[in-house]
Amino acid sequence: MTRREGSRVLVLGAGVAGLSCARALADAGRPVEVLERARGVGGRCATRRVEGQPVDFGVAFLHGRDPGFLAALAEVPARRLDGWPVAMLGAGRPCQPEAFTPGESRLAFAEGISAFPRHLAAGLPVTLRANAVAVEPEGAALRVRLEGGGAAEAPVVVLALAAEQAHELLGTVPGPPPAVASARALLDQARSQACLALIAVYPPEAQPPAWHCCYPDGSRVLQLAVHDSSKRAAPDATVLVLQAHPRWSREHLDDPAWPERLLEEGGRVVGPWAARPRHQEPHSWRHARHDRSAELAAPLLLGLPGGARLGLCGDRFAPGGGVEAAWRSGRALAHRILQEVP
Amino acid sequence: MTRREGSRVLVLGAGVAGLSCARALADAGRPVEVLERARGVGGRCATRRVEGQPVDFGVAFLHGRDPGFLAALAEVPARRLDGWPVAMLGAGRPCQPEAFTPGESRLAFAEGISAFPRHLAAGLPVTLRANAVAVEPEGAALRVRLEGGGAAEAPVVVLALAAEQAHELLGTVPGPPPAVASARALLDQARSQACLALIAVYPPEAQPPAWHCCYPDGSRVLQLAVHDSSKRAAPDATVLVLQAHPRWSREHLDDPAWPERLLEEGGRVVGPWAARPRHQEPHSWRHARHDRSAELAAPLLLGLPGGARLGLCGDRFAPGGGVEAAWRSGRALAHRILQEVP
Amino acid sequence: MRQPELDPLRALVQRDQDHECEGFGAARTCVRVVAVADLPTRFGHFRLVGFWNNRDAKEHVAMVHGEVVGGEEVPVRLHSECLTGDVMGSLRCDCRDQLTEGLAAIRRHERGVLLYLRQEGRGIGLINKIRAYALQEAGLDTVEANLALGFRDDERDYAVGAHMIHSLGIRSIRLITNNPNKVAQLTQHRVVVSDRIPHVIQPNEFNRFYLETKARKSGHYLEAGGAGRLQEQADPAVVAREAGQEPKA
Amino acid sequence: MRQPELDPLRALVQRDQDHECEGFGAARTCVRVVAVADLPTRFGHFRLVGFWNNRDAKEHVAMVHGEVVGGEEVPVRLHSECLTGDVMGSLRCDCRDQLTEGLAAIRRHERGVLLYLRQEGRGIGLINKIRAYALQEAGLDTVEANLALGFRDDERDYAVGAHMIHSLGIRSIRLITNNPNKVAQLTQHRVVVSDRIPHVIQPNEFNRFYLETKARKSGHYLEAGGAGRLQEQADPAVVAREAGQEPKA
Repeated sequence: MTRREGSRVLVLGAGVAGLSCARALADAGRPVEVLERARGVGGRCATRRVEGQPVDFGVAFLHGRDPGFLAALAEVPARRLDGWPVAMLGAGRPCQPEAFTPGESRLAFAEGISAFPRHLAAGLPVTLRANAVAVEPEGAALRVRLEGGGAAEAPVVVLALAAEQAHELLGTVPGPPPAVASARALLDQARSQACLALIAVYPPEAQPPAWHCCYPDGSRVLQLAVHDSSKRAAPDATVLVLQAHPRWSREHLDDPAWPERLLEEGGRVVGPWAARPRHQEPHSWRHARHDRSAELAAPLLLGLPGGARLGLCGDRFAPGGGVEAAWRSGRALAHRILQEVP
Repeated sequence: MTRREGSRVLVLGAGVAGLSCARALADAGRPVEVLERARGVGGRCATRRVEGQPVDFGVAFLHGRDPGFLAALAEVPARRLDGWPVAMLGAGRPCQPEAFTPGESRLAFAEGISAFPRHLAAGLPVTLRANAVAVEPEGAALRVRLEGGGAAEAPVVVLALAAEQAHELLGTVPGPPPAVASARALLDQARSQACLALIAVYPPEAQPPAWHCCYPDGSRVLQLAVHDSSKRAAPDATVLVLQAHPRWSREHLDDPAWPERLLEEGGRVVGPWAARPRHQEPHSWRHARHDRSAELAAPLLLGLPGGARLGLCGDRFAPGGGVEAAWRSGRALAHRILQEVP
Repeated sequence: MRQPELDPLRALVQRDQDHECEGFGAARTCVRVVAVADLPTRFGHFRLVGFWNNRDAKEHVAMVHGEVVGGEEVPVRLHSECLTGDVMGSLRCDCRDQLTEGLAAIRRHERGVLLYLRQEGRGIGLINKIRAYALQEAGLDTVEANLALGFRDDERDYAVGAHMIHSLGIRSIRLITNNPNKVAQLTQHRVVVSDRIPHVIQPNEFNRFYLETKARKSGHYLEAGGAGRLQEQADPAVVAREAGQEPKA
Repeated sequence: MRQPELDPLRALVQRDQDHECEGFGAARTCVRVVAVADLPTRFGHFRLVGFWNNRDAKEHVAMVHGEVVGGEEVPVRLHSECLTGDVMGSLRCDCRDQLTEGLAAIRRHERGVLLYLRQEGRGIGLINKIRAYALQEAGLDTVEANLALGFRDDERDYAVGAHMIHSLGIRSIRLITNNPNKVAQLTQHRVVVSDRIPHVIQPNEFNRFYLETKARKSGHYLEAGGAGRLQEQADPAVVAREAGQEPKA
């Protein structure tokens, strides 16, 4: 076993970017700790059990072409569904068009998408339900204050959060030093896109559709219908996950009737049966993904006056978008930390 | 039944471009006649029976997004294989990368690709084995001289041929008028790409592969392996069609050993079994496709001094490439003829 | 320093954060305002507005002078990218002088916009333009050949331009053009064109070549040629009659 | 008239008709010569060579002077597209003068090539450049922010440039640059660099702005700024010491 050496790194956020950064640092022998606000790891790679059956209600499938990323996926101890989604319906624009370009690998896991972040997190010290509310320089270190009164301290802190959350947390840095102000301004130049998602479970008489994913053309409401139960070996029920367009999602974040409206559109686009689930669970992704015009080339590693370092990574901080970009940005940041911080 | 009215149009070439042009003219009530050098229609949309089983040895599948083109495909009285190829292997660059972009429909026919040109040709007067060797203005008409001594004459002649063949035929126009010289120079600015294709039939003990198409990455020889028998309902044998890269094809057009070399590469890339078919049939496509940097925006309709018109269409004469471009260029040329020639 | 929250152009970036519409033109192109910055140039001070579009990687931009958001009767010039002219100073066309004059015309007004449309014809526009030039050299260019080479697709330019005008919140424009047909093209895309401003080359330090060549009548490549002559901009400028004439605006 | 079959540049089009290689650089970019034409410009007569590449729709071009195919010790300048500078005449950078001087330098030699590389940074390069400018305006630019904005990817430029040099059949080059590191970058891609020619701005009618601004020391945007200053070209020109100095070549 490697002895942990070098400056300790505190990673805020246990999504794929944060876990990939922490994993790479830990594999290189660095002491690392991950704090996560939610009750589980994975961020938008989110799987939930609905009536005992896993349902992916965030990222619907994984895709990429970076050999390192594909190798990381190959290590996940889960049943791979290579090429998923195979059967497509509709000529609408996918959330990430590059997912369907030549050379891109697509896949899902029978156990659910979250198999990937859970594998990344294996063996890492992750503290759940730890919500950072402020970051303050403290000599050569950074002190992270947590909701409820606790605190953590490290010479290197990584913000692996949605850009808006990182922007807010950077706003708590007193001063702020020019590097922090600049990073805040950079993050403020573009907004993430929202996504209202609805898990819909159908009665046994509903015939499962022949497609895996449907990108309807001509709907201003529904961007994607995922036939999620088609990923499962022997599903007890047909499950769809309906995802709304970014603008519609933003405009309806506070509309309590959005699940009904989204279902109604699902019925119009997919077929009347789709509007009548026997069970439904809504989820609001306020920061579902960045828009591709906001893409950055690399993560940030800010030097603070006292000598501490503040890193930023996430899907916006690498070209290409999606889970692959999140993973790559975390790795790239870990690489820079290993090179620049003894 | 519509009475045939207006200037007669003679179309040289019964590939998809020529048939689409002739079909549109005939549907609009124009008298039209198609001459084709080969023994059947379809050009590179070519299907051959091998041991009683249809094999597509040119175009492997159809793809496109133009609503008119998709509607034309929907009319074909054949069993559609929607979405084919679904199962893909390899990260190599497809011959037509846009075939795999979002919004693009892909399909094949269980009866073979040639079902499409055969349907286009239905009811059209097509003369097979009629090889045009010269085009000469004759007053307000054009006289087309045929190999073997015959001739045909019409006020409008359409060359729906590979660019190199059209270039050669334009070279027989005496004079030549500036419009013809200019069109020849235009065609001469880029060359079509060659493709050596091998039909390989395997013994019953060969396990059919799990993929439909394989674009190997890293081979300088094999561009595409098509699992052609996966299109057939109950194939008697596993059939692959191996297609070589353009440069390798051009360099080996006159190498009698190319089938063996291509098979050897197939064995290396696909698996040793693929190098040992029990039956094989080679085909040299000297002008398989234009390269995308040679793409033109529209067909040509040249006015000749005596008043005759000479049209040019084909896959190079519309954006996008492939069968869709061929079909669109033929339609666009028919549209121009209907508008400009009474 | 300008307050970001008070700047109408920067407010468009936020407004467009998840804009998506049916799109304009045959390709249903939809653009979004995504970035704004000052751009001091040798032709005066402008603000540069970057647009993202949903079809390709072309980054269309607008050069903005004065307050135009929500404005009426805003002078607007559409300029289609021409690498050989704009950048290399080609004598085969007068695009560079047209661009310079377009920027100068905008600056002479209280406010205005030059839309710089990033499409040399279609996908392989520049390559096919080189091929068209090669045909010209051989004396073989014709209208047919140039049509086939796709040179150039005004319709698409004007569809994208119309969306950009709407995106900038401009209520009505005065189109800087010598071609009245272009007014109709924009009107089709719901742009209110209240007026047309002739595109007249004003003699200045930057258009020496244009004027000298026109004056000498020796500029082979600037001559109004035969039927096959390539038209790089949809509406070429005309030169003011008297050198030194004062701008009208 | 030039005989097409005797012209070495046109012969490259035929040679490359189905060229495909492993590609250069991390993106494995492969380019092909696909079109050639004469281009008379206000900076002299050139031949314009159009390249097609297998990765994106960027149409890289070469401005060629004299006989370069098969040549040794050919002067070569790499210029990276800069819309704001090259086209709009931005005073935030000196790209336009660099380009003008690059073309002039090529013309002063017996032969030479200017490679014009069509990539503002990466995919959304121009948009991110506008964002970088916006940070500058707010006094918030830093090296970190500019790195994150991907400004700019020299490595890729030099990989594509190297392939273009090979495609033109050039055996060895004299690289016009003030940055000796760039020689190593090209050498990595198997380009033989026999010599380096300093990139010196010669006073002439076209670079008045550059010289005046440099001379007055008042050009805020041309000042060698802090750590965060954007470097638009990999190797900026330097101004000749004496105005009126004769070209060395």
